[in-house]
Order: sequence, then C-alpha cells, then structure tokens
Amino acid sequence: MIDVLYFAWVRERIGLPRERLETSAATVADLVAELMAREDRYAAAFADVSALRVALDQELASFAAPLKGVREVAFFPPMTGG
Amino acid sequence: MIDVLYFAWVRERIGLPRERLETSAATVADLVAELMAREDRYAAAFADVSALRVALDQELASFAAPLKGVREVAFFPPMTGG
Amino acid sequence: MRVRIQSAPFDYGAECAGFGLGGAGVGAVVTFLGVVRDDRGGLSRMEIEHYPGMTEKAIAAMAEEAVGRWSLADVLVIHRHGTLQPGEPIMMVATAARHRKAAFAAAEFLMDYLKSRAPFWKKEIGADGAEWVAAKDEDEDALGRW
Amino acid sequence: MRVRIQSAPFDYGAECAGFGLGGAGVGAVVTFLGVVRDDRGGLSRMEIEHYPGMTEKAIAAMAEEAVGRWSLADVLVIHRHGTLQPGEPIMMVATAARHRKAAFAAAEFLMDYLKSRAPFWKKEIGADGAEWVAAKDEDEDALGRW
Repeated sequence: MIDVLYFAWVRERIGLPRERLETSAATVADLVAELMAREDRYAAAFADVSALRVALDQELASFAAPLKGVREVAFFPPMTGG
Repeated sequence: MIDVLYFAWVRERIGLPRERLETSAATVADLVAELMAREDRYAAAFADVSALRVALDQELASFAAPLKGVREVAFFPPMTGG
Repeated sequence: MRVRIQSAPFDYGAECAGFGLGGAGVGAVVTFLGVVRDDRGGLSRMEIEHYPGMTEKAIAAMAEEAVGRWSLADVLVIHRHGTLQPGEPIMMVATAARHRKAAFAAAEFLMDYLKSRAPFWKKEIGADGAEWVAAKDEDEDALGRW
Repeated sequence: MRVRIQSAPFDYGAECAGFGLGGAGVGAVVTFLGVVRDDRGGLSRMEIEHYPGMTEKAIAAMAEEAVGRWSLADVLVIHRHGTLQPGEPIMMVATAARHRKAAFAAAEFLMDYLKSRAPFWKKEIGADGAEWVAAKDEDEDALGRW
C-alpha cells in the first residue's frame, strides 16, 4: 500500500487530495502509466509529465525513480512559493 | 576667499576642522602645494595625496580640478560609511 | 534558526526588531518581505496551498545550507498559506552575518530556493475567474547561480 | 524617498513595519541593517564623523539613482554619526519594488555606494588605542558591478 498525494491543479483535475493504492509499479513512471489507464481524469492530469513534479517520501525525485520502500508519493505542478 | 575643510585623520594631522583662506591657486593640486609649503603639519597631512579624496562644493572632484568659482574645498581619506 | 509555516498573519516590524542582534560578530542583517501584488488590478484574493510536512523539511534544509555556506549567526523564514488579500505579507526571510555580502547572498539564495523548491502553489482569484500562478523560467534559472 | 542622518538611535523594527506597503504594485521589500561589530573583542566604542551637507546630498543622489534604475516604489536610508557602542545599529536601507530582484539589487547598490561614496569616517576606540577604519579595496571594487 502506498499513499498518493495530489496538489494544486493536479488535485483539481483528479478530484481528490490523496488516496491509498495497492500497486506493483516498480517506478514512478510505471505508477503514472497505471493511473492513466484507470480513468480519464488521471489521463488528463498526467497528459504532460514534463509539467509535473514528483516527491517520494517528501523529497523531490525523478519519474524514473524506483518505488521500492516508498510510503508516500506526491504529484504536483512546479512550485510557486516565495 | 575659500573655505577649506578637513575630516578624519586629515583633520587630526592638521589640527583644525576648517579654515578660511586667501589663495590664488588655480587647481586643487596648486592649493595642496601652497598648504604643504606653509607648515610641517600640512606637509605631513598631504604627503601622499593618493590616500586622499577631495570634494569641491560638496561634490567629489579630482586634484586636477580648477578652483575657479569654488567656495568650499574639503580634504579627507577614502570614505568608510555603511 | 527558525522556520514557521502558518496561515495566520505575521508582523514584519516585530519580527525584524532585534533579529540577529546580541552576538558580537554580527555586522549585517538582511530582511526580505514578500507581499501579494495585484498586477492587473482585479485580484480579489490569493489562495496558497502547501504540502504539510514536506514544506517544513524542505525549508529547514535550505536554511541549514544557507547557515553553513555563509556562516550565518541566525536565519528566520516565515511563510503563510491559506487565503490572503492583495497587499498582505506572504512571507519573509531574515539573515544575520558578519558582513553584508554574506547576509545578502544568503537571503537571495533562500528566496530563489523558496520560489522553486518549497512546495507552495499560488492561486489567484479575481473578477475574471481563478488561475494557478505558473512557475517562471527565470525563477528556475535563478537557481543556477548557486 | 526619505534620507535621515542623525546621531540619535533608530528603531529598526519600527522602521520596517509598514515600509513600502500600501501600493498595489509592491511585491518585494528588502531591508538592511548595519551593526557595530566587535571583531577583535576589545572595542569600547565607535565614533563616526561625517560631512554635514555633503552627506545628505550624496545619499539623496544615490537614492534617486536607485529609484530610477529599479523603479522603486519607496526607499529609506538612515545613517547615524557620533558615538556608538558595539552591537548598536549604525545604519539601515530599505527598498520596495515590484519584484524581488529589483528590491535586492537596489539595496545592494545603495550599500555599496554608501560604503565608499558617502562622506562618513569610522574610528574604533579600544583597549589598545584609537584607529581610523581603513577603506577596503573590495568595497571600492564592488562599485564596478553597477
């Protein structure tokens, strides 16, 4: 089981802030492919992953990163703090 | 008549903060030569003009600048504000 | 070193008062205040979303790096989330160092990293609808200088 | 635009409070505080001499140039003269602009020019006597970037 969090317009497109999933995805990219195959709203949210960022256990990571041992994945657009 | 002001260690070496002089010096450098010829304390203060700055009527100037029309000349070391 | 993430307003003047003072080696304090700007004149409010947990960790890591790189005597970061009005303070950064160059560099470093690496997202709500603020290439590029 | 040259202490927190706010276009405020540092541990006081008249004119000219170059919404410079104790605030600069880059650049510009072009001279009085602070080459060199 893995916690998946969505922020900003990713959250709005998918329609929920977080969910708990059973997945056998080996990498972030595999998880994205799995989600996109589930429903249109996921396909829409992940249509352009170059516009997205991912964090694994609250650290920025790449879409090629492995999910082994990870408890929390978060997807969001580029940050706009400050 | 011209007002001549001294600041920081220039003031300390010459021993006064300002004086009013009658001079026919054409340039700042001429005035410095006149002063140095007056007394040792002036010669000591102006020994190394590369360590000094000059302002004419409260604007930074060069030692080659003409004195015509100037009412106030100030000599001081490089500034250390801030 | 203090990092505060909060929805409540903060008092910039009160935070600046006395910041970094008390140590014999501090010669320079730099403080930065970010304010909600109403560029097009129709902004009714800004909503700032963040990632609780990651936000604190990410900013603490930036602040620690700044302390190490510029030998800061103190650093403070405050960042708000939630609903803000135009003209309201969003966030502040303060740095205290021996010399002005270090205090300025550390404050600019923190601002550049907060802009692009702290998990905040801004949404502008105005007369003509709501829009997520897009990240700017120049903000990403600014990281290159560090 | 305000420039104040004074022997009296000033209250950094109070000066920061509300500085630059009120205009819809202000997104960034940078404030700098310079403090008397006791590097060698034996400083009993600092005496700052200045050139009344020229000081105000020189700083006003720098502040006007900064306003023009970085489209500042506001600028404030306070500089003390007379006798100061270690740890006491010497001077401050505040800038308000649309974006952070302009506010930072203007504040650093003003600091660089105040260091080398405002007619102040510092003398340190300590256990081992009194000494005029020497101007640093790096401060003069810093002007080159503007």
